[in-house]
Amino acid sequence: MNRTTINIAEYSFEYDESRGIITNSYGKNVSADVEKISNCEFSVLVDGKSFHIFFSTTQNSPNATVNNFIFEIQKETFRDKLNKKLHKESVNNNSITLRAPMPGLVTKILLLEGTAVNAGDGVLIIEAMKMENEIKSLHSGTIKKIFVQEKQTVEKNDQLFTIE
Amino acid sequence: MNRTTINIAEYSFEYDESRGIITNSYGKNVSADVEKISNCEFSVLVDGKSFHIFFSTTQNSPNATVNNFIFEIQKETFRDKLNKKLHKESVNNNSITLRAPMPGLVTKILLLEGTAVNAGDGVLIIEAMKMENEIKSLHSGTIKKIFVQEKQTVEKNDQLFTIE
Amino acid sequence: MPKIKKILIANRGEIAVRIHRSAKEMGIQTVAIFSDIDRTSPHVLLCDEAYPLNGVLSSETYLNIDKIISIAHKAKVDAIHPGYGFLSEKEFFAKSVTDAGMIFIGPKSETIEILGSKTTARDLLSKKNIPIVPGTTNPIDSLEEATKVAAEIGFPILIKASGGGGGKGMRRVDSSAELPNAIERARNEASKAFSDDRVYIEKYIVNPKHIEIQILADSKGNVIHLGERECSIQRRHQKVVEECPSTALTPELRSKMGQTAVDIAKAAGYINAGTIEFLLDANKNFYFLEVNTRVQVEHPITEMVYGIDIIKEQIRIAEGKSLSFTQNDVKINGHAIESRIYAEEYDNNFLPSTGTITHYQPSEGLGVRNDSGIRVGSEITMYYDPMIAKLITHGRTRDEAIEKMKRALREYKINGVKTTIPFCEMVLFHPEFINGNYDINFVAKHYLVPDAKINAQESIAIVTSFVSQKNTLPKLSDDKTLTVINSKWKNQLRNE
Amino acid sequence: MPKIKKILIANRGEIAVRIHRSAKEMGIQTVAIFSDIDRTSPHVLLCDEAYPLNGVLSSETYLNIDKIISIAHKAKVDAIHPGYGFLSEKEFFAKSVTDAGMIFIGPKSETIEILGSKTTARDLLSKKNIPIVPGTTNPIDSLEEATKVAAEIGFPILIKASGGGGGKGMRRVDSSAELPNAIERARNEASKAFSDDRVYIEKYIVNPKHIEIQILADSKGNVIHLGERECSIQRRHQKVVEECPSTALTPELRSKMGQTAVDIAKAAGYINAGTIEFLLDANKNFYFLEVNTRVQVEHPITEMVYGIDIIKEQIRIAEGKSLSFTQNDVKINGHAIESRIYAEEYDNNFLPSTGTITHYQPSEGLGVRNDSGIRVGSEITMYYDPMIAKLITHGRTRDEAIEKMKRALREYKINGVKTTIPFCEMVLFHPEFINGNYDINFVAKHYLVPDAKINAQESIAIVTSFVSQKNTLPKLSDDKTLTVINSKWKNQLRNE
Repeated sequence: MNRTTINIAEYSFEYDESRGIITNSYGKNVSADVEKISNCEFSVLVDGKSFHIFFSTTQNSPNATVNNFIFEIQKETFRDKLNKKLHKESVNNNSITLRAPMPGLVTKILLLEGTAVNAGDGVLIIEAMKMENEIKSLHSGTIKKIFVQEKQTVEKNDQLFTIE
Repeated sequence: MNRTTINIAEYSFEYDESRGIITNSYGKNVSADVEKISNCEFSVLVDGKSFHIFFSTTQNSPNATVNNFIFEIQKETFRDKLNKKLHKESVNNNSITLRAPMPGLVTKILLLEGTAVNAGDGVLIIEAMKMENEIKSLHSGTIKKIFVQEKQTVEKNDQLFTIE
Repeated sequence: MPKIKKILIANRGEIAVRIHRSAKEMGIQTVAIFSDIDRTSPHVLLCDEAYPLNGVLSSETYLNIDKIISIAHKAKVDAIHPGYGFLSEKEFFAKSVTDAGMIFIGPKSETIEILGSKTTARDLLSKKNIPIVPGTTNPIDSLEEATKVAAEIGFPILIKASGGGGGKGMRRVDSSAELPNAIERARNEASKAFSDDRVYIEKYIVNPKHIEIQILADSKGNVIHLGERECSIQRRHQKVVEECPSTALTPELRSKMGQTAVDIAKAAGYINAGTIEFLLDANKNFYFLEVNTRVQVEHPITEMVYGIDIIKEQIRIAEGKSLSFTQNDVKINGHAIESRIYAEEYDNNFLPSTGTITHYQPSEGLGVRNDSGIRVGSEITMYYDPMIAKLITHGRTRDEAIEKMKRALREYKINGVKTTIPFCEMVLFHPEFINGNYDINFVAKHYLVPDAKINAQESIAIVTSFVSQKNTLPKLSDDKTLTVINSKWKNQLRNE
Repeated sequence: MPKIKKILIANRGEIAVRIHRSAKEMGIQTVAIFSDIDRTSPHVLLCDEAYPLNGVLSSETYLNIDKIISIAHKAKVDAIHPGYGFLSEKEFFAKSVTDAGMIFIGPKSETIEILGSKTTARDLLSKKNIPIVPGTTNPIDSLEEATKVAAEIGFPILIKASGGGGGKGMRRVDSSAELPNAIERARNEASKAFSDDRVYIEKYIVNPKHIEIQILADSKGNVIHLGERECSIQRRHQKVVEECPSTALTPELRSKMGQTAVDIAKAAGYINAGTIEFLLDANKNFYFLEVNTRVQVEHPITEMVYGIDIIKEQIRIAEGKSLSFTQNDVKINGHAIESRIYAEEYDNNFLPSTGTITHYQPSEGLGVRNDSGIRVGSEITMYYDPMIAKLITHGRTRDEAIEKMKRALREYKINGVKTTIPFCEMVLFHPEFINGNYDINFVAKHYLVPDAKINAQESIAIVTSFVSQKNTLPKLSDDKTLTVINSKWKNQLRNE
């Protein structure tokens, strides 16, 4: 099946690649005059309204920028969608892993593995662009594992620690 | 022989591709810190002096732009150079062909084939960007052939007419 | 009083972008129109809405009134701004817009018509004692008539072709002895150039400066002027470098010429922004040339010096608002210069230069303004005017404005076409420009193809990067004397 | 009097470019220095000369005095401009420069030293009757002492950590009953954050505005001020949006605060440009905070309003010239606003956003200035400050400057990193900013993640272009209802 569902904010579209048709969630065919300017830059006219759209692949998922606001584009095939529905209940919600929100240097680990934490407690500090960023636990629980060490550089989305 | 001579204005350089050495006409090796920014854009430091160089291939020969001045780059291999020297005398200088200095529309042909012209006489008019450009003969003689017609569009460097 | 909520901008390039900006700052929605070439031009990308004109030639796009009015209806705009060029001075366009029930941001159709014809304009103004270049408006019929007219106005005189301009059929005559031969030659040239051998006579103004006065006139009868612009640096009778104020005007002369411009506007029942062009001779006599019944290309230098946004004033006037300031409120603040950046071969008689813009980084910083209609990827074609941008500098003094312009011209980076930047640099460095005594013969008298003498270091920079471009970067290890180097940072990235 | 002919700019980014521009306009040659990352940064491309610092970390590059002095000798410069940040407020750098026989463009080393320490600055100024936030400069030793101090200065008070800032170890206390517990908690926090549990007490200024005065002082003892800047819009104690003048200052208060700033400069024997920071409370009492002994990030708004180029004045003062204007010569002209553009996640607690700039087209037009240090291809790394540009607008009125800023923020196009532009837009549209009554708690009180609610048309634009990007452009012929279209012009080119 070569149909793909594309989600942007609250909007959902279905793209049928073989037939070349984009349909929105209300079943209406979508209409636009698209002109590619460069690999990352498009001009799009929708009912006369002019949009200057940029794409970026530097972040973990594809992003579109319109008027300096950045929107994530989520793509899923029909199979993904089905799988998600079927397995929704079996996802393990007991353990939560926090990932690095930006690249940087781990300058300090504030809490040890096994420590009990409350939501909002600082767990470690990442330094980037001359600023110290305290990475806080979003949940209460126990620190099960810390994946990084002091003085270690991390990339965006690297695993930092797991709370159980 | 994979040596190339590169001429820019009054300067001449020899580039030995196999050895990767650039030598100027005085036999000194040339020294610079070159950093490519994009396909057409370079930053070059020569003894600390900073140059921002652009290349363009839209013109008939390669051009380099420095500080908004444009310099043609002439390349010739040793064989070209030899050939030129040997055949210099046999080049036919009796007939001169004028080419279109820019793309445009031929709006008017002012003189007929066979007419005698003086250097500076207008021969035809090319309209481009709302402006009429009178194309003048640079030499005195007779118009041997006109290659274009009124209402014809021409590209840059298309043959316009020959003076003998 | 009608509040304008949405404007269609009936133009392209930098002026379309310029109008968009002021409209947005007033909370007005903007509608762009575009030819096939302009689908992704800055004015299309910036405006709130954009509609195709379908075609390339001016006649089928930006000059096509039917298409423009039809889009204006579809987009439900209240008003149309014509910019300059294209339809801006066509009285029938102004009429079509108002007939369609929309506001035309410019003078009334009748005003454009009267001032658009040299004959009717001269007739109107000569009645009001406005100084006009002495001469005939109608063609001269005989040598006798020519001799009589020449005697009346005094030598030197200028013979001009009735059929067209551009210097063809134009002859300066210094004495009555030269007259018969000069008329014959002028007629021959005019006949060849325009298939029309009629000529007329004007007084030849020796070494004049081109001085123009910016006026603003509201619909309540208030008319003020915003001083002068000097536009004497011209090539092919087109302005390239302008400044405000002019070094030639004393406050008294400014006031006198300004008042004359206001009188002309009042005589014509003028409403909206306009420019009155004059020639100013060495003895500070000034002569009316013509009225430009639209925003002028060089309006930004007046904006920088007087602190007034002329496009916003045009829109307010079109809404029926009164001017919010009087003549006494407007004051000169510093000095401004504009350099027009044309896609032209600066070293080859200003022939148009076409191509794709592969790099574009205009100058920035305190007192520097760039009004541009291009971006990286723009195609500069032969279909439209070759002016791609205007670089404007403002300083506390004329010296500072000049030094700023020199800096800004050098900082300007554009690749893909040749431009007039080296020409403008030549002007800004020329002693005759610096001392302010230049006149409209500046280019004829002083223009040398800008000195593109390259130095040894520049030539090394070009050659080494040219070699790098060909992907034949010399290997460092091969020869110690060779030093075409990549910086460490990039090498580091490559090794990852 | 030494005429400076060549300057080394000991900085990077927008301020290096900024300094280069003014120097060039004064006919001065410029020398850039660069870390490995900055080999092709704008300041390197623009300056006349550029030399490598070899390295990436600040400590091995822009903070390395030995390397910088060595390059300065090699390039034979007369003077060094430190910009802001990096070495600009290190008295030992100023000393190294003068010891090396060159001019340091900034205050004397001793002045920087005295004003750089909160303790010595307070000691100096309290003798001169300068209003300072009441409190202790030395750490408090006991609860008894704290109680005594609090009673003297009156509640509310603020407990602050001696070991460092950033809000850590900081506690507001409203009554003596809260004091013991608050001190204990503050000590604990300070100990954790700085391994130093010492704290001191200051009066808590309720909802103050951050107001700073720009001063210029020449070596002849002439000191003038260029009015104030309001910098109350801060996140993480860093300014983001600033304006000049402040809505809170009457001409009388401006004159009073200006005179106080001049008094401070004179007391410190200050020479060159400097900024005196104050807190202004709701009752218009103002308290000295600190002196920034270098050019300020937000200096452009003062330049736009007062028409004075602060960098040029710094250079002239460093050459030993007298100020060319008096306090009476400087006048307010209109209103200016600055929006700092940081590479930060506007929707995620202002975390740094790194990446490659794939598109960059800053706003332009009348009254818009963009001071930037990046270009297409720039790598925004975690090594340096995330501020990539400053967008400044100037209008005849505050309203016009605001409308212009809204327009300019919307026009700004940058791709590759997230920026603070949506944050700045939120500020410019906020009623509390528009009415001018905001204070330094604005972000804490009012900041909501900017509303990125997308409309149906925007979502269609994104989806259709996203599909195009994947090179899976739908074929027009397959299905009539589908209308992802290429413009004719491009198709035409493709067929050729």
